Amino acid sequence: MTPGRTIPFLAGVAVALGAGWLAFPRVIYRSRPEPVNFSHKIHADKAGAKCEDCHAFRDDGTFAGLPTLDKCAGCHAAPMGTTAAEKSFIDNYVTPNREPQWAAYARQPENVSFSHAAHVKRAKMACQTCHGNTGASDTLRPYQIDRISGYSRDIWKTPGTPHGMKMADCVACHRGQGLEHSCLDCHK
Amino acid sequence: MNTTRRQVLMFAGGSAVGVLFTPAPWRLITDTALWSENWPGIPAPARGEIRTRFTNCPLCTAGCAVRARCVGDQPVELAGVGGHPFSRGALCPFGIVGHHLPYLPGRVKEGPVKEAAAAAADGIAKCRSSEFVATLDLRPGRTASWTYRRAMKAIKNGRYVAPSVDTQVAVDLSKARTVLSFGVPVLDGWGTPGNVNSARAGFRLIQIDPVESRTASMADRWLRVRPGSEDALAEALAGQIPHAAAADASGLTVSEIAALSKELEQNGPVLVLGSSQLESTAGTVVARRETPVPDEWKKAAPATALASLPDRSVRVLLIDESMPGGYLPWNAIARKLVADNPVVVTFACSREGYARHANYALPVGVYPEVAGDIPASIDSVAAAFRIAAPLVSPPHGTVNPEAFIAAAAGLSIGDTLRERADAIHKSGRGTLFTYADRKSQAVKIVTADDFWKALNAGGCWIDEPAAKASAARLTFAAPAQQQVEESELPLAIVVTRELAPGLPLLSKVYQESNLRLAPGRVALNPACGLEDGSPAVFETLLGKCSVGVTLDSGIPPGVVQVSGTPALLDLCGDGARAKVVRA
Amino acid sequence: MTSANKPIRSARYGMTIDVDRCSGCGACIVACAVENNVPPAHEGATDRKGLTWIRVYKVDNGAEYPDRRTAFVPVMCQHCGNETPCVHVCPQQAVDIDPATGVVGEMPQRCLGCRYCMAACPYHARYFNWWDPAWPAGMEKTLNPGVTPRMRGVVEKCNLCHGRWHAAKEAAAAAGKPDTEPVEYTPACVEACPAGAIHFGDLNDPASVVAKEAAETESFRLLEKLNTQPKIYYRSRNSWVRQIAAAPRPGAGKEKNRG
Amino acid sequence: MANQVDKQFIARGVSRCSAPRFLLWIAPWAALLVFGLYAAALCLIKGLNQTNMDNRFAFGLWIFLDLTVIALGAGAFFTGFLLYILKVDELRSVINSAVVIGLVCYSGAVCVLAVDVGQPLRAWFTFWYPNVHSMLTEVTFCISCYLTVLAIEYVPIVLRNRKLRLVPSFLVFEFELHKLIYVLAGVGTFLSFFHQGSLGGLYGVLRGRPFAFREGLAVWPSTFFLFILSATAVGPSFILLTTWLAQKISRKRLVRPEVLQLLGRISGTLLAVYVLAKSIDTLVWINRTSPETGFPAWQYYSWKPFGSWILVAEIGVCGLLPALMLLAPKLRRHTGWLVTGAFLACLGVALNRFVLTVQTLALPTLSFDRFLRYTPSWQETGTFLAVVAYGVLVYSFSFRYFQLFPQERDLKLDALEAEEPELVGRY
Repeated sequence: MTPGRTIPFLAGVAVALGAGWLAFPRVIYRSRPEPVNFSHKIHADKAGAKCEDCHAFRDDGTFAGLPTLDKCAGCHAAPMGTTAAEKSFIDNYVTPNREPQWAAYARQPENVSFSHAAHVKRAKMACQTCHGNTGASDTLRPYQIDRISGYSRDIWKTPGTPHGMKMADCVACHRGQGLEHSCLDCHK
Repeated sequence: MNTTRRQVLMFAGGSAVGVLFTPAPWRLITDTALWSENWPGIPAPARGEIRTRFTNCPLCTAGCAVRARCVGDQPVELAGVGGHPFSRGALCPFGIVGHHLPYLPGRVKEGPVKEAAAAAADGIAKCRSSEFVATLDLRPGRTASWTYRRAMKAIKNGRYVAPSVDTQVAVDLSKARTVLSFGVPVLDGWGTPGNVNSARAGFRLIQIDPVESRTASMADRWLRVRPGSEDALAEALAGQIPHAAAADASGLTVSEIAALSKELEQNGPVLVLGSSQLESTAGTVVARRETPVPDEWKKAAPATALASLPDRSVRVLLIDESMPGGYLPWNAIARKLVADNPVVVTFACSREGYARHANYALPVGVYPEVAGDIPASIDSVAAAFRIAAPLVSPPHGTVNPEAFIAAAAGLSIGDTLRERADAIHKSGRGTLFTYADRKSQAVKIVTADDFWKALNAGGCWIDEPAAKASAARLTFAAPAQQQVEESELPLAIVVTRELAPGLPLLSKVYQESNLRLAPGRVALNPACGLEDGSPAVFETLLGKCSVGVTLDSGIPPGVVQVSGTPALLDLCGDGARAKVVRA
Repeated sequence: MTSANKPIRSARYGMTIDVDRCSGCGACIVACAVENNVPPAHEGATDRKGLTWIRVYKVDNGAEYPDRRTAFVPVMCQHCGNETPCVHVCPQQAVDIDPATGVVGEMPQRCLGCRYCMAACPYHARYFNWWDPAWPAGMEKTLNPGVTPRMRGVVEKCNLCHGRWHAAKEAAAAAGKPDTEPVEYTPACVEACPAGAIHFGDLNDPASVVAKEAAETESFRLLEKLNTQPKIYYRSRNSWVRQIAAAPRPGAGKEKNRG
Repeated sequence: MANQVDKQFIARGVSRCSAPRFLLWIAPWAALLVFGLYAAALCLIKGLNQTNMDNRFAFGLWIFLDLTVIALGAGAFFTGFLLYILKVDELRSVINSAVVIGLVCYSGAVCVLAVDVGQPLRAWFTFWYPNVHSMLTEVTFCISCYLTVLAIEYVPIVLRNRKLRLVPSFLVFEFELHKLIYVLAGVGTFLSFFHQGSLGGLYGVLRGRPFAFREGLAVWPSTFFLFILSATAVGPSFILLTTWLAQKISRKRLVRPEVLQLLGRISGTLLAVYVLAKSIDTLVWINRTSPETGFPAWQYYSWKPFGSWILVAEIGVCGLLPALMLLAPKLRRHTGWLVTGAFLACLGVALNRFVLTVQTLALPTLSFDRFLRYTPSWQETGTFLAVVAYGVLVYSFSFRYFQLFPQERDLKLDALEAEEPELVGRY
């Protein structure tokens, strides 16, 4: 083909690649900040808190997930430190007794039936295996939602990457263990 | 440079090719597919801790024990309580969806409470000596009923009106070897499902029924008689009239009747249901002791039958239909009201019932929002006290009929349920069965407070059977004789009282499977000439209303089976006849 | 699915239904709908467009009174064990059979609604969402979190209360039991039946009630000759009832069930 | 003005009706198409509750339509196969028309399928998570591939348009493509054989529906092969029909009569083979397959209105009869017989597809079942008509602007010669 046509053609290719690889991933997600600038690190270091201290199991073996306000208020009825984050947390949530609307990064879609008991208590898996080193993080990443599907970015990560929660990750592990039988093993 | 059309095309082509090598298109088709998993309109069930709570089902007099699976405090699933001494873990289809009652489509949520109170007070004040203030109680025997009786006593010429049910008489299925039922739905809504099922093996059921009701099809023997001829048959079996006469009336053969009476002689004890003409064998029907009440309540108005009130005599009528119960056709009630603007106040959760005719329809809390007790059912030999404990809170603006009527009568009441419970506890009779641990213990050994707590947290009080079960007699309203010539209205009416408060999920048994005759439908013999599911007009002497037709070969020609919704029941008095014509 | 699976003591969950005890009250249908978040009927729905994972048919022997006999037959997914008709036809693996439980599972989120499986099922146990699911205002509060609601345009069916199976699994895990053992649970219809006509259990376990009852002579399965090996067994003392297992005979029994 | 533009696109040497007349002809079809698209949109937006299908009649008019048009569209691949692979050169004069017919039928079918599924957004799952055991997977793959082939085959026809060929690169492209045509024909043939078969397999494998269930070779039930046979048999007939119709409507001679007769002969021969195979299959099914599943075959035909007459109509009246018509040289020579034969053949295949789809679902399987009735809703019918209108429109436009019938020009010349020889010089 003559350059008169090749150049615009290649230009088209270049533009498309740019848009698809650079712009699109930014556009597709809607970002939402967490209500409180929470530091897992501080709680781990200062309070020596382990994951299960706040993210506890209920008596019936089900997982309670994110702690509710009363759990936080247990320690933070009055400021323990001097950080602005803690102060604003107490002013905005503890004092008015308003539940902070946490966004759960790893919240699975409605049709997934995930049992923490099976993975943590039975299979003795470490939290980090799926949740990465969130426990050591000093700030909370912004919560990113896919604009179309409405699912959190974390269950969208390409398999293998930290915080990857895609079905492919579950399947890979289960297959490795020879624990894959049917869809309804994990779907409800 | 000036771009030619071709260059633009090439550029477009290039980007088309290029975009295929980016994640964008693939991600978009994936996302749209995922979007279809939770696009608008698909609700996400609330998550939370799963708890188990207990209550008792007040939807009918059986009052079965209920285990509620709750997310937080919200019940999401109801089931029976296994090991319950009487309801035996069974729950009927209506009880299973009882927790949907608060979300009844078209539920009455607000009403003119103040105006109603004023009008009632005004009416009571204006009431002449020849006129009455009446409370119509569709579920007599409750603690609330006692309050109504006391309230009506407190008013000069108050009357407590209730369908005649004697709470002092019970049926002992375990004693019967033969149950002869004249159209009583023994296996379908009568008595307590769990108790009936457990006793079922012990008796032979003979069903006298004009149509193949669910009970008829499950009975050991079904005798199809002409509607309205039940009494003739009963009299013949009692030896009061010759078999031949009964044969003519009922359409059975003389030999069939003879065989039946022979069987009844040989296969006693016999329990007769649905007819007063024929005596049950002693022991199958027993007197039941009254559930204790505080002594100060005893000064209460007696129950009067509606019929016994003179026409045009009721100035103020307060109707408690907060609990589903026996429905009286409106025309029977309207006849009793005074001519010059009577005051009719009804307490209901839906507008289906008397609310259609009342001056004031007041919203009430429903099961499982409000507390109320359930009197012992017909097949319970021992007296019982169960509380339908509230699991969720009622919407704002609902009224408590008990408090309203007491206030209207100037009667000051406390926590009547608690007082009743204390009275029971004081009597020291019977045992307390708690659902969580499925334990029975004598009332004597529990404190009044624990007793009260247990009753509210899922428990029931069961009286010890009377020392010697004294014989008693069941009374049934005799079906009236045919009033009309066959030629005018060709069909005899058989009413099935489906306990259907229009709960949404019951569409599964009505609309979506045709398993039960849906409210507002009539069943006819396939030879009737109408198409299945076609709309039609149902007409009696009392009026007409549009219905849906269901064809059922279990219905003999000349009979129409009507599913009892208030609108239809208003048209069918006892023994009424009807015609169904294409709409 | 995968070949190199851990050795599990695989169960064959199945049911025995005593037709003689069923009074057709419908408790099972309603309880099933409550458990599995099946929406109430759209006003346009009929018995042919409704959603009833378990459906009770009224069956008669075709005779007139006094010889007329009637029975009620609950029919849900029969969980065919052999050449399961629906599993083989699904173009995108939305239907599969769990080797661990023998349950024929359906993934509504994978289903594209081609309804090929409905054409394939001889028991009419599969139901299509013709309308968007809709609950009266506020009633969505009563939905069961153990089961996800389905969307319009997909097929759904009985999966022997898989939500309860998940709960039982989780309880077992919490109790520290190994995952190689089948778990004990009770489907909603079994729990709800006031007459106790339905029994549920592991057909592979000779000690189980269902295994014993399934072996009895009065037990039968629907359309046994199709050789689909259903795991739902029916029982009746009446020979005419046992006849319903056979193929239809035109003319036999004029007005059939209204369902 | 518009008229002038229109003229420039019409091939040299052939005459076409005036633009207004053409508009008059397409207007009603366009209207029908719009109405149909509206109906289809309703089904897509409001859901399939717009149809009269239900849980028991899970398939309806649309599946019947798909099976039928795809069978009729088989002419495309089979003609290509005969022309390019078996070198039956007479067929060159209809191959373009055949390709258009094929394209119309297949694209129409695919569009209807997209409406027929409850969740079109997930249709691609079949490619991503295919269940290799499912006949439907086979169908989806083959049809979508073959549709692409047809599209590619259609491009040269378009590019050879009088105006478009002025663009040099188009000409080059067309030439390049044309070199591919043998490959395309081969691939198309392979794919078509497969999906025609799997469409038959679709029902043959339903062991839950003994009325449709058939034994067969390996994974393929007998219907697999019967469908291939019937499709190839009826494809040429349909081309014959459409060509004849085109001649009637355009009032022109488009192909030499021998070509039509050849098509008839091919069709007849294959039809005869099909009828034989079908009869054997039916006998095996009645006497062995069906009874073994506990379903005596007689009972299928005692649910009125589907009596045994339907079997006679399918195999006899619309099978054997047209086969004989098309095979008898004498009859073949009369257009009347030829066309009637072709028509009956097409009807027979349509009936066969109807029986497999509709009757299969109408018949009860459980002893307490009923025989079911189903009538399509107007939305279903509308969508159906949309496909018909779409077909007519695409064909009309192709016929007007592209050279569907290469012989047309020569035939015209001959005609003129016959009338007034001296004028010929002018052309």
